[in-house]
Amino acid sequence: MAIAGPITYYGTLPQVPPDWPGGFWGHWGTFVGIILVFVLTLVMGFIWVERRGIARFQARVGPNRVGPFGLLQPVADAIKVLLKEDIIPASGDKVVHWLAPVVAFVPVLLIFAVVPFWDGALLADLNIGILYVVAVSSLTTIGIFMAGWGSNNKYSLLGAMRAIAQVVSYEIPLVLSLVAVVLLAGSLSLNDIVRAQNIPFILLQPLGFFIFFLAACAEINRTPFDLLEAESEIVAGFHTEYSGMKFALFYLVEYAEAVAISAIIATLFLSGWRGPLLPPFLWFLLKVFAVFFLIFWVRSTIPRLRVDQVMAFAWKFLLPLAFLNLLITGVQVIVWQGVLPWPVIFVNLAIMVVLIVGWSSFFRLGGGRVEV
Amino acid sequence: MTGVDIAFWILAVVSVVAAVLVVAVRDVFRAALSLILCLLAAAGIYITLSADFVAAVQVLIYVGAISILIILAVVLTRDVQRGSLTNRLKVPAIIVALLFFGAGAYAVLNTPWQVARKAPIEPTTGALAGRLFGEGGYLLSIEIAAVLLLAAIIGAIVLVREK
Amino acid sequence: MEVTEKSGFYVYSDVELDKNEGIQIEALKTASQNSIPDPDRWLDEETQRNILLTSLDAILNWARRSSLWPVVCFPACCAFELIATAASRFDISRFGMEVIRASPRQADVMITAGTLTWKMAPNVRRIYEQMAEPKWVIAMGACAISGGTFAQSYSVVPGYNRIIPVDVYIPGCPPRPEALLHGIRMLHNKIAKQSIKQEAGK
Amino acid sequence: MVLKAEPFVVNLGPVHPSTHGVFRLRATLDGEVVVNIEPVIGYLHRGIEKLAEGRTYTQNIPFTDRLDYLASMSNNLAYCLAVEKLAGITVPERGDYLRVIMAELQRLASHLIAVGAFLNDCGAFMTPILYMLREREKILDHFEMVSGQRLTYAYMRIGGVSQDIPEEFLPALGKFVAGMPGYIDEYDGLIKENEIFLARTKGVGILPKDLAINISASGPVLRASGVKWDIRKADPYSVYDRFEFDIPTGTAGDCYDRYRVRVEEMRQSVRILQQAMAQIPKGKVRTEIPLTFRPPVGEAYGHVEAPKGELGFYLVSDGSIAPYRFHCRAPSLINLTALRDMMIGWKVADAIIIFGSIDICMGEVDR
Amino acid sequence: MTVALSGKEIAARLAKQFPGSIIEATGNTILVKADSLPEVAAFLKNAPDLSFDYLVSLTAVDYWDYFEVVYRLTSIPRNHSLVLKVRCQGRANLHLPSVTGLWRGADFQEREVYDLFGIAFDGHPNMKRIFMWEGFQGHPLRRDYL
Repeated sequence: MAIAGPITYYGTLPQVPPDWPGGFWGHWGTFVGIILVFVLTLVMGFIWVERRGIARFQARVGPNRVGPFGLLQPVADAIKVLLKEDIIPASGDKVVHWLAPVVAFVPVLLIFAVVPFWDGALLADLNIGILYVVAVSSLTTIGIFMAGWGSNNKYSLLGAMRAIAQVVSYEIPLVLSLVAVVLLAGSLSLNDIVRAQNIPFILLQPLGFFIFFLAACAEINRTPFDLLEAESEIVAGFHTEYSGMKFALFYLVEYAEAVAISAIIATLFLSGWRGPLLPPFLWFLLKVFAVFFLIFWVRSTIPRLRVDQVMAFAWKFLLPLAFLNLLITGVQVIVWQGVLPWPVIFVNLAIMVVLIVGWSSFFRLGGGRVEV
Repeated sequence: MTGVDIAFWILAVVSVVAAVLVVAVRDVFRAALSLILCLLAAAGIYITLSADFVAAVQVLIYVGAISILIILAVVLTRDVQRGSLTNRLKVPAIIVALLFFGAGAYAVLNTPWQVARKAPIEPTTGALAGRLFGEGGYLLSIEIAAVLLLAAIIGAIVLVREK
Repeated sequence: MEVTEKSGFYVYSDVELDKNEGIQIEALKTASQNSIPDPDRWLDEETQRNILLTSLDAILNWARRSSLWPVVCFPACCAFELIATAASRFDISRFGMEVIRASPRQADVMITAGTLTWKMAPNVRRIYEQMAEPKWVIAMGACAISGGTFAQSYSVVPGYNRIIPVDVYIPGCPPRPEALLHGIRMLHNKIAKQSIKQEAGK
Repeated sequence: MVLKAEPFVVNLGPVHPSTHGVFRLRATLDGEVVVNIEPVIGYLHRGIEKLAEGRTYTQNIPFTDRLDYLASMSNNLAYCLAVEKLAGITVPERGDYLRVIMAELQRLASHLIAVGAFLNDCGAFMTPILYMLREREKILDHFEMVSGQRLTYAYMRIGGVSQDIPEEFLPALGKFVAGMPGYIDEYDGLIKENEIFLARTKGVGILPKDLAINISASGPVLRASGVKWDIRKADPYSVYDRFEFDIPTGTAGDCYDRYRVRVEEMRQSVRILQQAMAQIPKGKVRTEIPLTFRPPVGEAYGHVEAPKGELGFYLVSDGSIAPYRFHCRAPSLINLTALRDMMIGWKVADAIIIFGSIDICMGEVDR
Repeated sequence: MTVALSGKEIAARLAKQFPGSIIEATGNTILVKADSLPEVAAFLKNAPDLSFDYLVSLTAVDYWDYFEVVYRLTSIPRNHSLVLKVRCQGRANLHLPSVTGLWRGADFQEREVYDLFGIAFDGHPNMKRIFMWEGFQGHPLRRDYL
């Protein structure tokens, strides 16, 4: 695997030789460790933040009995869930049922390989960073579908079918909105994209952020697109038949995906680790948290869409807007090269408002009765 | 033996085993999963060849999209556990397969392969784009392919659409 | 396919299906004429634990009682006192219990809020069996304990302990949320006295 | 060419997060589309009608509490009206006013749950129902003040109510009623114009006017279909003819209309409460009758506009101390008849919403 | 105020229209012969000055010698009401014509009567038990069921 350009460290780690993974296990080992710790602690933390936060949204207190402020609640949950009985449905496909959580979980961890925690501090600065993220994140769906299939449960299968339809659809606007970012940054590497953000791209690309955020919410199945585990409809969706450790993995996937998407959004649109005064890593964490807050704010506020409306939203609303956004960005990159960014920011904001308001005025989340 | 070699051999064995499983396994769904594994192993082999862009595209298109289409097709299949039992076309299938194998083997053996001694250090994406869309590239053929696909999609919609 | 075409608009499923369910219900009814003894072996058991097991038990029991996830099983009136307990004023989320799982596989405690009828009994039994070990049952309300006001009825099961072993009984018709919270605390205490040695011997 | 998948049967319930109790839908799905449904009920059939034949008239009041446990006061009221009709008992004026106050408070409480649970079925993750439970708790406090119970009050008695209200009750109620319109506006403002909510509910699960009447739907379900039929106006009982209020009706008969009708009814209930508090006279709250009494041979039907629809009790007396026949006309059960017509052709997710919009209570459906 | 129509007047009209269909009329109630129930019900529903379009409730009472099925009708446009009663002699193998064709609201209630009293309604599209399970012995709301 080729590594783009020299990597500068804030530590004393040696350079990565081009013939990786032939040598240099130190760098690899360090970052795998960092990522594991980062993901797991952040997931634990975010579960706590979400439960407390949603409780506040719902005029409640939230977990506060276990440890100070209920901070140990996720720990207790984890110990309990891991030690619970593991059930494999007798009529299910045992191999598939067993493999599914692993297949779902591994890609989520892999995403973090290219996320820069600060300048150059990442496992592998791939020159195809964004492409890698998109490619790897699409693997989780297969795990989810395997879970739905292997359980031999109708609710699970319904959830799995929804997952597939949804993820395939939202991949397209997601990638298209990414391309606009790539056009601005001139690189696919996440670290280079952060370096290119003298102003956060959310200002230059408000529409792109809007599309990416919604599509990413759909990709990780958060409200209002949480159809595949829609509790009021199909019980627990694809993980209805999962208990114990395997369920814990799915639970982990759900939040790790949220963390991953928050990290990607923070990197692509909120200028990643860049920021004044505070150390870069803290800036990065803050931004990740901000995005995550937005995600669970939406979760506790908005009702769920129906399956055909979700599809219509992807194909009829997000996709055309993503195309337009790409076109506009392309034109801007060619025409306004070197122009001060401030006018561009306001023009883009105006374009976003006009496009969204205009498009939504003649796009209706319709769908209706089917004659049977 | 370098790391690349070890990786290559692991991947090669995995991909061959997975490919055999695709045709040997009765359960259609497991066959589809084996196919996904095979495709992933192929992506791994691309990485060992320093073709990271191709690898990512392989995962994105084949594993992320094509395999999901296959799974959707599996769901529409009636008898998933036992697979298709009608084997009237066994003999022609074997003949066709042998022909393909022969052609493939011939092509592999008779191509003058050039082995790069060093992995490219600068990004491969730029070079790839230059080759495809630059001077003397394949811009026209790509555009034609795109238009063809678009026509196919519209055709499919027209076919499925309820009157 | 159980759907049969009959006259025009009305398409109903086969009576065979209902008959099979009826046979199951009758079988369960005859099989459960006596109540299942309460799982309280730990009360008279000799405590001979070593230090390692005790501290392991302590951690394990702490985790288990700190994150009791209830399963959805709300047959009747008491359900709304349970919902009121989950709501802002009483808020069982303080004990980490707001994760009400719709899938019994992931739940730890079944709060049986309401009257159980014989028609419902096989389903409740099934939910209980679907839950993964370790699992506990809180019988909430008079109906859950003994059938309550409806004990003499032809269709009511006189108490959940005919069907499933019950750990904690909460009297009341319906019990107030405070009573439910007290019952939950009692279950916490009960869990605290458990040992993994017993589980192994089960 | 129409692509059709092989239909498969899914059992929604009897234990399902959004069946509001132990209701079961045997749904046949074609992909996501519901092609056939068959409601299966009886999972909470407790034989109340049979048990009531063995209890005296007064002893039966607690059973009525447990029919529609979300609207116990309304059930008490309907039963007491039926017995009073049967035995020819009159109620003192203050008792009647107290009954109306309790019934309207109960309507508020029941509609709060109905709307909250409906929004929960729409997938709004618990938030709306928790806000609405907040206000319901306040109502329950008032009930607790008069009856000492939170859910099953048995407050009304044959010939009036069991006891007079404490002194603090009316001031507390006044404070609550003054705040309630603000709360209703708050809930309504949160969700009324939400694009997703509109897309999910508008035009979904339409129940046409003719059909609504033909299947004997009642309550908000009937009114949302555009029928201006409210027992409180059509056949006033107690002292309802002394209050001014409107009957909110819908036009389309879809889920959104049913939601709107419930919200508007809450506002009307607040209006009635304000008037009742202003008019309430002093005096006795109950006509003294013995605990066991023998009404003359005959039959009576007393009905009220309960939160879920027309709730009626049909009592037959053979001159003994217990009813010879005790029948409850349960609105929830009869409103369910429309389920097939409303659900078929919609997606599973819609079916859940449609079911939620009918607002049933299984205690009443199965009895 | 819902007007309770006089049973006698309606009975006189019905006797003219369908001779021999009415057994007796008291107060707000008319007692109809089981055979002529469908015609009488259809007439009550469709006659423009009666238009009983709303079946409030349907239930049965066990009087030992016979079962009485009670249909409580209301007219929404005219706001008046009437009670229709039908008797069913004997205790075994009871049959009555169904009114689901006229008022679909009778659907569940007829099933309920079938389940709890054992009166089968001919012409009902789905005549099976509703509350109790298939295979349950007896009909609980009969007076002789203990």
